[in-house]
Amino acid sequence: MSDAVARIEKLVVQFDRSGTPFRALKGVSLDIAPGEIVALVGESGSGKTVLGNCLLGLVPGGHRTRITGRVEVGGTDMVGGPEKDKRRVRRNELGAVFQDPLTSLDPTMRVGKQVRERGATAQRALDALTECGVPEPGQRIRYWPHQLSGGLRQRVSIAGAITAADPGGVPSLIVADEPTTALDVRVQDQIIKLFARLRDDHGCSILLITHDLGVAAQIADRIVVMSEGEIREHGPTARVLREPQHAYTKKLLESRLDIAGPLPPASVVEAGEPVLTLSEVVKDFPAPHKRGEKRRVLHGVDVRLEAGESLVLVGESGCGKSTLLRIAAGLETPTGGRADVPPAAGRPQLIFQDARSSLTPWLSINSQLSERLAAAGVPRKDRPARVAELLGQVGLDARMAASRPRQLSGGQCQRAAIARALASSPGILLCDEPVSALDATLAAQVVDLLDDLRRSTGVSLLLVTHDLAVAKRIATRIAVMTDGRIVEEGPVEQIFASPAHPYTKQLLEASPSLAAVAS
Amino acid sequence: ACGSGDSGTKATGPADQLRLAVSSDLPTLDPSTVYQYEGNQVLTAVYEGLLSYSPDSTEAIVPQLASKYDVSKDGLTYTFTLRDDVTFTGGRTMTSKDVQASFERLADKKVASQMSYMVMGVAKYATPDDHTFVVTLAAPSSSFLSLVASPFGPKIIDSDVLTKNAADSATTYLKDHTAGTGPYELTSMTKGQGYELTSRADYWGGKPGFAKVSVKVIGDAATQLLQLQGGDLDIVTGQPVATLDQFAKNSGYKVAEYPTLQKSMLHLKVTGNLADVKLREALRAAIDRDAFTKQIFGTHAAVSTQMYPVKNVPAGTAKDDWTTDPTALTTLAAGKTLTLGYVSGHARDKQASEALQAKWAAAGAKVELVAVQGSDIYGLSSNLASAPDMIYETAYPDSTHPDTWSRLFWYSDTAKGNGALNYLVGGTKEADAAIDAGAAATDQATIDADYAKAGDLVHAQASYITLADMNDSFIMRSDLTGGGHWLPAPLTLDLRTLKRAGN
Amino acid sequence: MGLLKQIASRVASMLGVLVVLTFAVYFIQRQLPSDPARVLAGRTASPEALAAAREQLGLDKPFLLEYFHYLGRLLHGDLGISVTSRNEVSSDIGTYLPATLELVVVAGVLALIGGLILGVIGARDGWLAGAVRFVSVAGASAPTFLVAILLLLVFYRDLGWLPAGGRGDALAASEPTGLRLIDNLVHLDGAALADTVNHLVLPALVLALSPAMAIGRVLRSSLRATMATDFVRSASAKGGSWPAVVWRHGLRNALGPALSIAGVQVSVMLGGSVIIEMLFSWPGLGNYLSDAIANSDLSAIAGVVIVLGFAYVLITFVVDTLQILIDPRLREPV
Amino acid sequence: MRPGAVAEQSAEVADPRPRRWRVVPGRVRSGSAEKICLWVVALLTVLLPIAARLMPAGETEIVGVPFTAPGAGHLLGTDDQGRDVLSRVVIGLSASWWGAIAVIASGVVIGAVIGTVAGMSGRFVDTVLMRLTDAFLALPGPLVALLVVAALGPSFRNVLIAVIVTWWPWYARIVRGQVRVLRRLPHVDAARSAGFSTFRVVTRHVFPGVLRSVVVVASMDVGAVLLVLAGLSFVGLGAPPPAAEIGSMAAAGFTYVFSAPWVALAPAGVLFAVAMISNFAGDAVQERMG
Ligand SMILES: Nc1ncnc2c1ncn2[C@@H]1O[C@H](COP(=O)(O)OP(=O)(O)OP(=O)(O)O)[C@@H](O)[C@H]1O
Ligand SMILES: Nc1ncnc2c1ncn2[C@@H]1O[C@H](COP(=O)(O)OP(=O)(O)OP(=O)(O)O)[C@@H](O)[C@H]1O
Ligand SMILES: [Mg+2]
Ligand SMILES: [Mg+2]
Repeated sequence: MSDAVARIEKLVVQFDRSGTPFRALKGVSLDIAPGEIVALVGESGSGKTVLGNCLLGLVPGGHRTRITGRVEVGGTDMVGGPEKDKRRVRRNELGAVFQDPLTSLDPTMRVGKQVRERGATAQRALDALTECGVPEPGQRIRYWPHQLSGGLRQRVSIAGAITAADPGGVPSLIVADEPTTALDVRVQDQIIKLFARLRDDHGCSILLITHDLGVAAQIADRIVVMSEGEIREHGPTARVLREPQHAYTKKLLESRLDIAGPLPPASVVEAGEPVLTLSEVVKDFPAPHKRGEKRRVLHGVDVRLEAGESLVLVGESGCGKSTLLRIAAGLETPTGGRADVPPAAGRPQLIFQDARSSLTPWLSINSQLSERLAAAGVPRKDRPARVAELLGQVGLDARMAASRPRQLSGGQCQRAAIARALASSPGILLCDEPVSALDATLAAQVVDLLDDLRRSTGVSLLLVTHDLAVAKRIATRIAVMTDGRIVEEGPVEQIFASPAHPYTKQLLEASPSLAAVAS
Repeated sequence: ACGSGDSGTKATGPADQLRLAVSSDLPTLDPSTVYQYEGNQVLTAVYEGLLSYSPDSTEAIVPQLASKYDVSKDGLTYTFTLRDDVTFTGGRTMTSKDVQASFERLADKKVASQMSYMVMGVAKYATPDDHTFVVTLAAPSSSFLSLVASPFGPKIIDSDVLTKNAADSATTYLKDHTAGTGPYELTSMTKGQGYELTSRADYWGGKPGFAKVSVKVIGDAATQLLQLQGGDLDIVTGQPVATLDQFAKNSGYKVAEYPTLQKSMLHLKVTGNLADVKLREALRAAIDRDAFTKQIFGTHAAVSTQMYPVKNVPAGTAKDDWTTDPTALTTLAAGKTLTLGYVSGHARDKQASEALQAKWAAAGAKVELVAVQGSDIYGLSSNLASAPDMIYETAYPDSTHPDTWSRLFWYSDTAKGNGALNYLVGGTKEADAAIDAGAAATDQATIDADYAKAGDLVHAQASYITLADMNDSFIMRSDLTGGGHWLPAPLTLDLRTLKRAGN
Repeated sequence: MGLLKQIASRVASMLGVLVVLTFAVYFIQRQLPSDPARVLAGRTASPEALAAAREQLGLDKPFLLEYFHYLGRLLHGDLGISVTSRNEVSSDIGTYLPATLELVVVAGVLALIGGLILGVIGARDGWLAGAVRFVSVAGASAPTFLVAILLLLVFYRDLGWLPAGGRGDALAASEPTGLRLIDNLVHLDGAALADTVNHLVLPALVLALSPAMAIGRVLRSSLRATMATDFVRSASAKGGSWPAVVWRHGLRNALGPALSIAGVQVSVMLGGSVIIEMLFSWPGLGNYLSDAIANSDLSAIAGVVIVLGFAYVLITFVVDTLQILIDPRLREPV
Repeated sequence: MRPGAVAEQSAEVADPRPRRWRVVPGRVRSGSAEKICLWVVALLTVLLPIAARLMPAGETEIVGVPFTAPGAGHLLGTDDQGRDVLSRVVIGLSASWWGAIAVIASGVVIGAVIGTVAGMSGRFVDTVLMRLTDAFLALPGPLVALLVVAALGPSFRNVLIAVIVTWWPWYARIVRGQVRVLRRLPHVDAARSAGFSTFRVVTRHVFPGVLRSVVVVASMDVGAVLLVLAGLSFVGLGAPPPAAEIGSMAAAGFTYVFSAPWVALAPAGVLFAVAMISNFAGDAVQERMG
């Protein structure tokens, strides 16, 4: 494979973490052939981003980072080579999409200029924006980044990545790091198709970094599985998915929540009392950019949550799901309508999308739990025992109590947040996208935990997600929301078997699944 | 590293130009308003009076624009004969009209002159001819002549200018123009930065030593010194003793010393904390005046011997002396915290006050220092309770006549403009009477006796303690010679006779 | 629309600040033991003259009334009469302001340029950055008077390269603006211009020193933070060199904090000019103010405070506007 | 008035990125020199008052002939009154040092209270408090000092009051900016949804998050306040003589800078050194935490 566009040989990257060395990559070798799409999957922190950055010649961590091995792109040494050559390669042959779309655009430069930064023509920039599914690109090029939504911003940075300086206007290698996290499944689908087209029409190679095996399955020629800074396994997509060799790959595949699987055994919910009733809820926010004007986010929503049931709210980004939950939690007052919780049900507890940031950073888990227990009237002497019990309930070691949130992993934080919610002994748990930030293994664990809790303690769940696979796994009932309205509602079996609303159908179609490849 | 007195002189400077410095700007060049002794350096070069003190630093009064004068027997009528060769800037010849207008201007409300007291006793003026000017006083005043001769006294202004600008009594015009008879005229000025004076071709007294004099405003003494060393100044004054001594040893410079009427002294309240005369005497006795003078002024001042500035009253009268004995103070001052005020911004006053404070502390009296803003000091007498118990200051009278000193500082009845500088309201009725008697007397023996009596009374009251008679010290380039100096004009040189050697 | 409203509210708050300022000055001055009438009438004044002076200064009226009168006159540009110079305060300020303005503006430009250079060089890695950082911290720690006297000793007394003080030749043009740099340019007078520059160098340098360091330090840290952001990484991934990326992306984003600190530094410089003007015999407002304070010259003090306060508020306004121009996110009302 | 302050704006932007991306590439590691600085600062705080007491001479004690040059008898010579310059410098420094700390401490307390209240309150209270803060901020610092001292009389305490008056608004602005960011963070919502009192939410879940940036700014400010105090005392606004104060000593000595340079240079040099140490320490703190 001497004609590879990119070649990585025995790459070792060692960071300096306040004096102690830390190896993020432990001797990785990888070739990427022209026109090939390679999917790099693996758990969080396994070194995927570091690998991608090395391909770009942008070594993170500065001059204290030790790098050995070779990284070549188009014959240029991207690690040890002269800075001038590296810049030429970046300018002409590489395209990069970084992990966080919200922060990868310069807030002080119009988006058109950023797309054209490498010298592409205005027309090429327009085309790129159109290809990436940016509506009205002619107007949008004059926007400032902050005037775009997260999804649009991600599309703009992809457009910037695919417009290189050379005459063809398309780079020969694109490094795309989690390019679709901010997008809902429909736009995600569009981007994946764009990548496929770039390969087909221009012979572009793509290194697609993702934690979603479903996405990988859709377009990758080859899958490379990483964990702990090493490549565990690689091979053609179908083979890796069908016959995983390495134990880690197997675990990854097993734990993935897939929309194609069978429904879990239905749990019987007695048609109990409603514990939460939202009736005709309307919410207006002041419209951005326009003083005095209002924007209606919720247009009269009715939700009835019964004791012990698990209602899942799915819907596209920005349709008002979080707002509805915040109203239910009493954190926001509705403009119209009512949110009723019978006193017996207690104060609903909200579990936030990003668990880590919902924990007070400077307080230990123990004090955050004890504080809740105190508020719930638990006497001081009983609190330590109760904390240990709660942590046990969510599967956390009691020794974790002394830790502060930043010392815990994402999954552990999510559990701690659940434990904290439980400390207030609520009748209702409101969960906002509880797993979207977690990798497949962790996501499965958390979903299982919530389901178990519901079954064992009888707490009612109102859960928001945009991932239908999650809904399928945990819901007793599903409500589909778009544009501030609930457009379809029904038992989980019914929604999956016979969706009625066109939006629900689109959602089901666009959801990636391994089933197609694996079978 | 910065011992700089030994670094040689830089370029001698332009032969026909003299460069001086003043430490603060003149608010105006109006000769009826400026009452600032440094500013007088500019004004005495531009304006002249009828009489003047002798430029050899003695108390003698010599003719200037008046070639001679007569005083009537009753002491009421003064007849001045004016020179006929005097011209103003612009070429007009001076007449008695100009003199009268200038005297009258001092009393003009619109001018609000602080020197108006000098002509307060005038009943009328007369100008029988162009060269005769007659002043008639309402009552005899033994100090009148000395005030006319004072460097702060009435200066003669071109009356054409006064009539042309009569609307505001020429106060605006004279701010930045000169219309005098002196050897120099103002040719350019930059507010806050300096003045350029140019010698006048038709000056009656002959060509001065320099064609140009530039006066720079340089607030900081150290910066002035730096410019002297850098060759941008020819003369500086107001320097600390250590610097004077250092430059005296340097052959590139010389230090010129002249006596002045400036006195280093203390005012003491006779009420409140210090109501007991014993305590005031004890405070006085605790001061070792010789040591104090040596520490603060080195060789540049003499230990004070009289209640008056030098040459005011005959030697041996109005004596201010005591034997140093700090022992009494401890018990008398016990339990009291006394305050000593000094005028803020004057480094040497502060240094002197600190030295006094230290002396008294050593003798067992607790004294705190208070900085008093320059102009606030005049308001202290109207709010005596909140004033400091003592004030240290270096003061000077406008003339050598004892009345100027005693009336301003000691007069206890402060109505009618008397005792304006009697900040802490010392003095006694008897002393007031003696001062008035001296002023009204016409023969010298009576005058001397009355003022001596006033001095003795105040000494006995211990409301004023005089410490030292200060000299003027100028550091100048060694090639400068022949400068004159008037006794009542501190920090001022007579520029008519100053010149650069070999020029 | 939004921008106009923002400006309007700024102007309103500006006026509010000035009212507070004048009131504070008035109030405090009235509490002082000093008597401006006494200053006006002079040390040998009779009681009648004193009363007349008191009436002339309006000190015989109740405080609030006097204050409102004062505000009213202020609106007509009348700042009253200085008791020491006996001039209109406004004309005195007119006389002294250009000198201070020229000094502060030149020092401000020097500080900005210096801060920019220090900040940008310091943001990169390596020994040079370390050296710059050291110099900045050391420079920010040096007392003004020490720096001034050392520079004077070296450049004036020992080397003789630069003059010791003042604004230069009194005959140099001071029309039409009073700012000599501009005036001499207008008159095409090269020698006078050189003289003006010579006189400006030292005081402006000393005045600019600590602000330059402060701006440099803030810029350095915000530039370092900016250079670590994802969008800078994206820009580097597009093949820009370090200087190009700093210029196109880094500075624009990092300038905000540096600008706010620069605004603050203006007030530092206005204050610092009092000491500088004294040491360099600079004929400006600082010296005028010192004299006014020494003589308890109420109108003069109030006048200077108002002018300085106004200048400061104006600068803040300019800084805010600049920030809005630089960062489009600030253009919308929140 | 405030040379060393970090602009509060950079602190206002909450950084949503995971911790590791905040690692500045190749940032200067906390070197040993900075550690030493931090130590010296801690030692200064504790040792200065002790040292002041151990000095060979008292604040106003006259120990010899005026203007004795530095030498074996008097390490830094004597001044115009014959007092020991070294003793006065150390005594004065100790007072200024603690003064600077007092200014910053009270500035932080006032600023924290006002900033927190403004940050947590609705539009109206916020606007009123911030306008007030802005008004104080717009007061030209040195001038306020002049006026306060003129009104209350010259004393070290009054100078401190004057500096505090112009210093607290900075902290108020920083705190308010941070509080406004923090109060929107999910963990505050979490605390609110638990039904805690506002006081508890503020004190436990909001304010500790502000402390960090305040500490960073405050640590950079010590040196600046030292210089400001010295500057005010230099122009004659400090404790009345004969109190030992760095600025007034330098000013008094300035008159003799050519004949007895040590009288001015000793206090100025020591001030320079100490301001530099504390600025380096502040820089180190900023580099670590900021
Ligand atoms: N600049 C750095 N300094 C020190 N450690 C770093 C640095 N950058 C990354 N690391 C560490 O290297 C490891 C690999 O990081 P990397 O960003 O490549 O993970 P990833 O596989 O992309 O994970 P994710 O899916 O969460 O994005 C992590 O443990 C991370 O903490
Ligand atoms: N405080 C606010 N002020 C103004 N607009 C708001 C506010 N909070 C939310 N919105 C707007 O309300 C709409 C609904 O927001 P919400 O967060 O409920 O969406 P969502 O359905 O949870 O979306 P996502 O899946 O992206 O989290 C969005 O368009 C959002 O921009
Ligand atoms: Mg990553
Ligand atoms: Mg949401």
